[in-house]
Amino acid sequence: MDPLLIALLLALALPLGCALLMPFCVRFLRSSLSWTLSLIPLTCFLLITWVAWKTADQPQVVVGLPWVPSLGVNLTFLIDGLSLFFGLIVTGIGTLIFFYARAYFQGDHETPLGRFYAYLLLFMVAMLGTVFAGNLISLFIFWELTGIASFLLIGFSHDKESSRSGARMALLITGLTGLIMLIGIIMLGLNAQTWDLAPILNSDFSQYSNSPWFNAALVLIFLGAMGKSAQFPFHFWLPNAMAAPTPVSAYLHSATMVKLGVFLCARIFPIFHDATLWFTLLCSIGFGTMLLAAWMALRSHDLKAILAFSTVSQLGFLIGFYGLGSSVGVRFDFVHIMSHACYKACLFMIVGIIDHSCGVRDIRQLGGLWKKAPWLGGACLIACASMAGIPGTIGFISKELMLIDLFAVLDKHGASVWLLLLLVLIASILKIAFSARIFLHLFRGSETETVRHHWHAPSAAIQVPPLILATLILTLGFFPGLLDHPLRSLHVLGLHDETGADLALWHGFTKELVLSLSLVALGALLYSRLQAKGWKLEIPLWARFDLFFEKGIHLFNSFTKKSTALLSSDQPLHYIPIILITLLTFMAFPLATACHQWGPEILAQTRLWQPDLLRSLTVLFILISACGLVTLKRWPQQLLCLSAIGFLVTLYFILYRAPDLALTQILIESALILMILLLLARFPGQAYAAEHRPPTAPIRKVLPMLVALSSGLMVTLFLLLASVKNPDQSIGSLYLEQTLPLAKGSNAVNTIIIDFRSLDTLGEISVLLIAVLAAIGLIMRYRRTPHERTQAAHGPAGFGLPSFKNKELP
Amino acid sequence: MLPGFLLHLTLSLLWMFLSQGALPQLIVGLVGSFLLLACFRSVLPIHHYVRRTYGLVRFLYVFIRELALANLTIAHFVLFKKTSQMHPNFITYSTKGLASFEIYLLSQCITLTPGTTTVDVRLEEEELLLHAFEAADPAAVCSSIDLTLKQAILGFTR
Amino acid sequence: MKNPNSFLLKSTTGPIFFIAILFSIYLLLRGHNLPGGGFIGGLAISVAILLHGLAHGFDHMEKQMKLDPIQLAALGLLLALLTGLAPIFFGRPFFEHYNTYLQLPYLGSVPIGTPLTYDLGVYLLVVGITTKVIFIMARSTSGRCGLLPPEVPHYSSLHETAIEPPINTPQPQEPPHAT
Amino acid sequence: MNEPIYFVAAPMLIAIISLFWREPSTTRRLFGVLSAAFITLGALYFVITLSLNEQRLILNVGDWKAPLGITLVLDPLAAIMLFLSGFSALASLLYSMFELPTRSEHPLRQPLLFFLLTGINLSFVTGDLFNLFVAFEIMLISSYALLTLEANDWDIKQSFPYLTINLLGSTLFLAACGLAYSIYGSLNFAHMASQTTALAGDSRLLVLATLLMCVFSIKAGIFPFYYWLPNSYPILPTPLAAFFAGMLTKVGIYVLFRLFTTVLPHDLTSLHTLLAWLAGATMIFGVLGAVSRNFIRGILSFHILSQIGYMALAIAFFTPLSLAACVFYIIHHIIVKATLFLVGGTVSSLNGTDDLSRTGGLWKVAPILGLCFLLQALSLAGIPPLSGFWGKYLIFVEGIRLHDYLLVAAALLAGILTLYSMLKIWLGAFWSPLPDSGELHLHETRWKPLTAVVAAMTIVSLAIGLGAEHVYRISAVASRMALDQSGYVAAVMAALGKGGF
Amino acid sequence: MLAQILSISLLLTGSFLILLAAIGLIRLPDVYCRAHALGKATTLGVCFLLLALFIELGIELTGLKIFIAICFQLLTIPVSSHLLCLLAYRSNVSPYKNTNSN
Amino acid sequence: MQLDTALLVGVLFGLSIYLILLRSFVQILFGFTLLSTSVNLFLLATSGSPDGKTVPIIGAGPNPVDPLPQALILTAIVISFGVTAYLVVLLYRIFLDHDTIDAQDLFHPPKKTDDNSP
Amino acid sequence: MTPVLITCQIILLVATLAGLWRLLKGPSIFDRILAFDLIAVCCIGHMVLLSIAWHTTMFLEVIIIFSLLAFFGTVALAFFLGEKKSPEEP
Ligand code: NA
Ligand code: NA
Repeated sequence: MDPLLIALLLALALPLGCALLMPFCVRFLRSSLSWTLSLIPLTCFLLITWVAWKTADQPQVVVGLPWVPSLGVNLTFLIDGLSLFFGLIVTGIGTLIFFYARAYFQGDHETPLGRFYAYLLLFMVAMLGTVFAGNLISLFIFWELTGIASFLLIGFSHDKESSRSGARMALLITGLTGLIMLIGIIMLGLNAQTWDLAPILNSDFSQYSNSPWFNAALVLIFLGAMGKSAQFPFHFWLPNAMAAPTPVSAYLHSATMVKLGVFLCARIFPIFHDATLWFTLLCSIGFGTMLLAAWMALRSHDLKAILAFSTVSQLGFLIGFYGLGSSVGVRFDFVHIMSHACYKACLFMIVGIIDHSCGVRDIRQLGGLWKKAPWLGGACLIACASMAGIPGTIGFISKELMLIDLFAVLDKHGASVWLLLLLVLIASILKIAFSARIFLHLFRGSETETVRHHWHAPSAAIQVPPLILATLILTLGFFPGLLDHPLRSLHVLGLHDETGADLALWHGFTKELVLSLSLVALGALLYSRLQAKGWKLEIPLWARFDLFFEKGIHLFNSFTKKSTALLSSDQPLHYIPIILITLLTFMAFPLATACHQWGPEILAQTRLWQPDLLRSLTVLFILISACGLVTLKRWPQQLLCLSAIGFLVTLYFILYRAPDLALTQILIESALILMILLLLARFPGQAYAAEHRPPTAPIRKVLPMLVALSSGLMVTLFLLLASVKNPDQSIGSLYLEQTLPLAKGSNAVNTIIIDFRSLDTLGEISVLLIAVLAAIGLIMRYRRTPHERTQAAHGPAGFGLPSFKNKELP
Repeated sequence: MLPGFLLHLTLSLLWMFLSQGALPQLIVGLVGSFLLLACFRSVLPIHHYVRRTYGLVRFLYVFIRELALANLTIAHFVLFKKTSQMHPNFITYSTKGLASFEIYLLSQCITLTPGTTTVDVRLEEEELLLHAFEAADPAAVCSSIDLTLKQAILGFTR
Repeated sequence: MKNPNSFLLKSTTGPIFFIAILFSIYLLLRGHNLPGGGFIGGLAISVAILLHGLAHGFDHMEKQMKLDPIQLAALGLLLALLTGLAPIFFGRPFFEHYNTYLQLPYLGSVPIGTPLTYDLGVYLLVVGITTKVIFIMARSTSGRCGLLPPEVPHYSSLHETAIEPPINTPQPQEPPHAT
Repeated sequence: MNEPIYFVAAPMLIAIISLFWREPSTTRRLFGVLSAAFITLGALYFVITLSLNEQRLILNVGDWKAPLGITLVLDPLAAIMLFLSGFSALASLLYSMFELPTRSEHPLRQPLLFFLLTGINLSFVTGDLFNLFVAFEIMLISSYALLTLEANDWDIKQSFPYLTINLLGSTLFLAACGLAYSIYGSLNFAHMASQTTALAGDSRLLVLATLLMCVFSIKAGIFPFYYWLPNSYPILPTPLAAFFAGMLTKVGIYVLFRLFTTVLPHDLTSLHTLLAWLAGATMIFGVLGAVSRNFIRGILSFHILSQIGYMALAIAFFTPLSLAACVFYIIHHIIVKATLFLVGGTVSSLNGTDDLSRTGGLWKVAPILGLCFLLQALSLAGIPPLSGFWGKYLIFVEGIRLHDYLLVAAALLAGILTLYSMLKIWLGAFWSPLPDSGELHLHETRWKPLTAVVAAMTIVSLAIGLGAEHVYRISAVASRMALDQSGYVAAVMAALGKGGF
Repeated sequence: MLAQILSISLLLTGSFLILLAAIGLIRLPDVYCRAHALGKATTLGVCFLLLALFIELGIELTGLKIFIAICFQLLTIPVSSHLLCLLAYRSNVSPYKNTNSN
Repeated sequence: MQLDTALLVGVLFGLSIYLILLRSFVQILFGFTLLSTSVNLFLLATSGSPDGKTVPIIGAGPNPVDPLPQALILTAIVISFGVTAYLVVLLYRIFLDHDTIDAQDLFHPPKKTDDNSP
Repeated sequence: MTPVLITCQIILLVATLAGLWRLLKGPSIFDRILAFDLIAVCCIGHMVLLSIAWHTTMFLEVIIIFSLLAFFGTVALAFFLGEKKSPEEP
């Protein structure tokens, strides 16, 4: 087997295996040895690094295992710059997160850590699987797995209502958009006649663009990305997902899960970037979300919510960035992603530490922490600076590159994209303002009441991961050239612009630099204006999509109740009419067709028909009795009519030359009548009372008659059609030929039921036996001894116990 | 009783086998052997058997006659009499001294014979409740039953 | 139901019962060649039993029965099934019948092969279930309607009681409607 | 030669023996469980060998050659269904064994369950329309019996609509048999199929096919024929509810599958279209019903319908791939649905109710149970790589390929709503804190074995999802052989026997 | 020939008797009288028809069956009409007004 | 051509459907009994017109009718007997439990108006 | 022979019609049961006539069973329906 495959499989199997083991090693997790957990993602990181090193000279390597080859679904890994980059981010940040989580849960004896780490590892597996997936379907499979794992993580503190609803919201949004994406993927795969990514990525795309599914596939797949990356109008789930413990938020919402949408855009960029829709869709959604989320971040006060909205905003930017790429080519996308991953993970960790130490996340109740936690403050300062794009941080590099690309688009498309530029600039100003607010309100100013009362110093260990990230931000900010070589080796065919320039801190005194600096100034201005007004801001109601969502779910619930009631699902008396009417409706067309074909034949036969006196009069008599059955008012009278019908029908059987049938019919009829008598005669006077009912609505009277009439007509037509033409080869005559020589009996009916079709008879007598058993079950109550009653204190377990009585019954 | 019956049966079966026939021969055998037995009734211990069998035949004759008569009466009533001319009524008929089989036979026959139907058999009171079509004179109805059916029945049961 | 206690009826059902048994056996035996068969035969005898029950009371009948009718029915089904399974042990297809004849004087050759055992199974089953179902109906209704109190039932005897009419049982209440 | 009958005769024999046993005892229970296991293993053997050899086993009952007598056919599709029925029965019996003390079990439960199995299995192997009717009747009467056997005084009325609707359905089925006999002159599937070309252009076939479709739509629970189902299944005891939910409606689907592929002409396009739209409506209305309910049984019962919609849709697309998907979906759904009902039963045992506003706290107490529920619920919603995904995925593929976008959208919507309603149970029973006293209603010794049964079924279901390749191959062979009318006719007509034309 | 004439007359009489019972059922004033008519006329009517059948079909085993059938009629029809009268009487179904009960 | 039977079957089927759609248990029960009778007659008619034919017993006549529908009806009658028997018992049990024989009252019980109910 | 049979059939049909009339009219339940009895007897009559017409012995068993069941039916109906004090009675 390919060593690359082994390495990747190991990178997936190791965390997966550990995840399965986790619930069984709770004691280990609480021990001091649990630091070693970080070794799992670290090992994966190293494995991926090794893979990257091995494949440095190849732009694209595909390795894989067959899984469901019949359906073209395989466990294929596509190793290229994109997957390696994301793999490294996932495992790298993962290592820090595991380290951080260990410190975060230090001394916590209530949290079920086994489950926590299991979910987290499972999530990592899903992430790695998604980014390395080389098959559209396996990509989707891992994609959905990330949703499930994140659902478990978000709902981890499920005793809280907010956790549950946040998890539900996340799962529903990502699940729905994921399914939509599946449709797009299927359309793409059907276009390409393969589910493997590599051939699709490497083929000539102009051949697809005329297919009817091309644009649809783009939109649907992009919807998937929008859901995962919380783009407008799905942006609301992410802040609600902050109910998760902070290590989870730090992991999911900085570097991993929400980046999947971005990853997907990069993945499908080579396929779709030529489509005109690509630019429009990605840029409008991406940059629109960017501004909206930044604006909402500015108006939020929960630290995690601010960070969440800022994440959404940044994701919007990244998606829009890929949209821009369609016209100018994509460069340095990895810088943007990495920059965001670093400062966002760092900030989340810091917020988690503060939350842990103060028990509060509301920024208005915090302040003056610099003295208490200077190292943390430093890290926070660096991260916020990076977020705001202050020179010296990687954020600055990222922002400058962004402006360069924007101007390039401007050059290419002219004034029509001014709006985009405007959106980005405004969002940047807002971002600078809330970045400043985060740092200044947390660490500067005076100590608030809460801080004074609740603060307890965080351990040193927990501060290590954010500091590492802050260092990274600074290092790369000052020496961006360090990234040149890795970026070049992670170059992705079809995605990245060939003419990439080198990264540098100082490009000269360009218009981008000027703009960048003036943005900082404008942001500072905005901050000071808001500061002066005391940040009395709230997200207005119309922007609370999460509330709409919950309200929508509520409305939907009552809608389903109404619709189910409307469909008469709980009106047992309507079932049969509905079924009959449907049946009649469905039968109408076939019957009409058949009558059209056979009608003349039937009419011709009717003209030749010679009635048999006895038979016709028997028919008349049966019908008279039947009318009596319907019109007579009391059931004893009706029963008598029924018995008369039974006897007359027996005569009819005789007229049809069926002695066996007549015997059986009359015997059965009598036994049945006795049975009916035995039980119905016990109905008290009420049986009569029930007949005097209040008058019913005309529709209630007419509808049964109409249904009855048409059913009768239908059956008559059946019979006419059945007898219009004899089949070419009927087995009926066969029985007559062979009953005596082969079945050794001259009564053909009896040989059929005893010999030719003996199995039918066996079934029929079993039905009788079972019917009696059923009757016994109904009438004879099975009694338990007092001892057995005590043995099952709550009655029989399961559904046997609670009756509908206690239930919400329609 | 029993030896006579067995003898009768043996003889008729013997006849049937000897003549290699089936039902017709059996009937012929039954009649023939009965005549034979009747001839020898003083010699063999079968006197009662012969008498009672004769009684049975006579009872059958009476019964069929009464049945035919009953239907004629019914026809008369149904076809020709106006409702206002009918005088149906319930009457009682004493069954003192009769065994239960005799009561059964009698009441069954009463239903089939002219003008009367058994409504209830009151074993404790030793009487029958009858419904008579023409019950202007209940005593006459009772005595006609006494004379025809009861006599015929007692003729072969005792 | 109150037994009408008609002397005439009781006396008549005796001979009818007797004739019906003979007749049903006759129907069972000749079914393969003429109208009849196990099913019809079984039903005929059941109707006779039921008639007897009507005249004398079902509880009386049930007391007289030595065998639980449901066991008779299960036996019948077992017999029928085994008739079907038997050929399998001889490497023949399921339900292949084996015909053989018994030469009897005057009755000619009587078929006594597997069709007859099958018919017999059907016969037993029909007798069993018809009587059982009527018995349980009669028994379950006894509380209200004046038949004698039921005997200890046969089937799963310790654990089975007739469901009483609603006179003695608390009435189920309608649950509050969710509005 | 006799193989097909084993799966019918064995349950019947077991039922009769259990009936003679009279009282439930541990031995009787073990006997039932072991025999069910034996039947299941036997069926599995045939699934594997028949699909590997692409073979059909034919039994001419009574040695009567094809159109004359009743023909039983054991092909891979039938074998799969036999395996599933055996497996569900096994699960049901096992659960039943652990759920109730021996003496609390109703003496008729086991015999009736095996009678039910007899009817179900007969309808899988039969190759004769009227015999199918008989099989259905055995199945239905047993199901009525089980439905009312242990129902309490209040619930019993819910069986009334179930009974009346099925009675109506059986009557229509009988009429269809008569119609089929007068059109084809035969009731044998193979003989009927062999006349497809001879009867081409006879519009009576469409009448017959529509009638049959309506009849089996009633049995399968397709909109708007499904009314009998959602309010009647909840009155069953847990293990029986699981068996019913898993197995019974799938018999209707199986017969629809069998008729459309093996018996009826393949060119009934208008009917396929009708079925497709009905399937779409079933999915949507079924899942809406599920959302409207707030107790586990109610939710799960409505989900049966919505899932039936997927299977019916797969039949209606009528492409080789979609038919294979249908078989796959049936395999998946029977096991998953049964497990979910068992979990639901265990939850209500633990909480003393299955009303979601009064349940909770089980994720902490019974994590294995929760995991089983989660896996099966996600599988039901079609989350990959669980078993439910593959069928849905293939249905999507075929729907897009056939440009039936609305139906695909309906399937998608139903999928997400399924997820939503499953979340309702998950949040209500597992994640939300335990209200009231916080006490469990069952002792550990009683619910742990129940969880073991559920876990075993979940493992099987997981295996189906992860080993989709093998399951898909078997499904594909099964559906291909069912679709191969000429092969079927040739195999049946070649079987030796007395008489015939 | 004689048999032919005999059977024809039996058939006609038998049918007529049944018709008689039917007319009686319609014309007669109360349930007791109707039971009268029915019990007598139909017994004999059916017996006549059966006898005609006997003549037509011969007297083998068939004859025995016809004999049984006739016995059946004689046994049962009177009992049913009796039973109806009895139950009507016990249910206090009032007799025709011309009746002056003692 | 069996116009008479077609008419008979149609009318019986229609009437039984009408009965089934009514509210009283008794009428529903009778409706189902009649329904099975009508469908049996339908099956019988598929054996073709009986005019000039004889019973399907070898030796009884030259031109016997088709025996298969008769055998099928035989099975169908018995099955519907079993199911109807069950239905009777079920209705009785429902009556015992709910004290009503009206399907409407069963599922939508009338509001109790009398004050002296306990 | 045939004209005689047809005559008899017509007579029996008229009788059946009369029975049906009584069946539908009542007034007491016993009248209806009597009418039912009459209809059963008419059916037996028809069977006899058909046996003669078709010259077959196949229906003899049916005739016997039919008379048994006519009796059985009458008894059962009278038992259960008769006991009831139905409001239709005076
Ligand atoms: Na809860
Ligand atoms: Na809850």
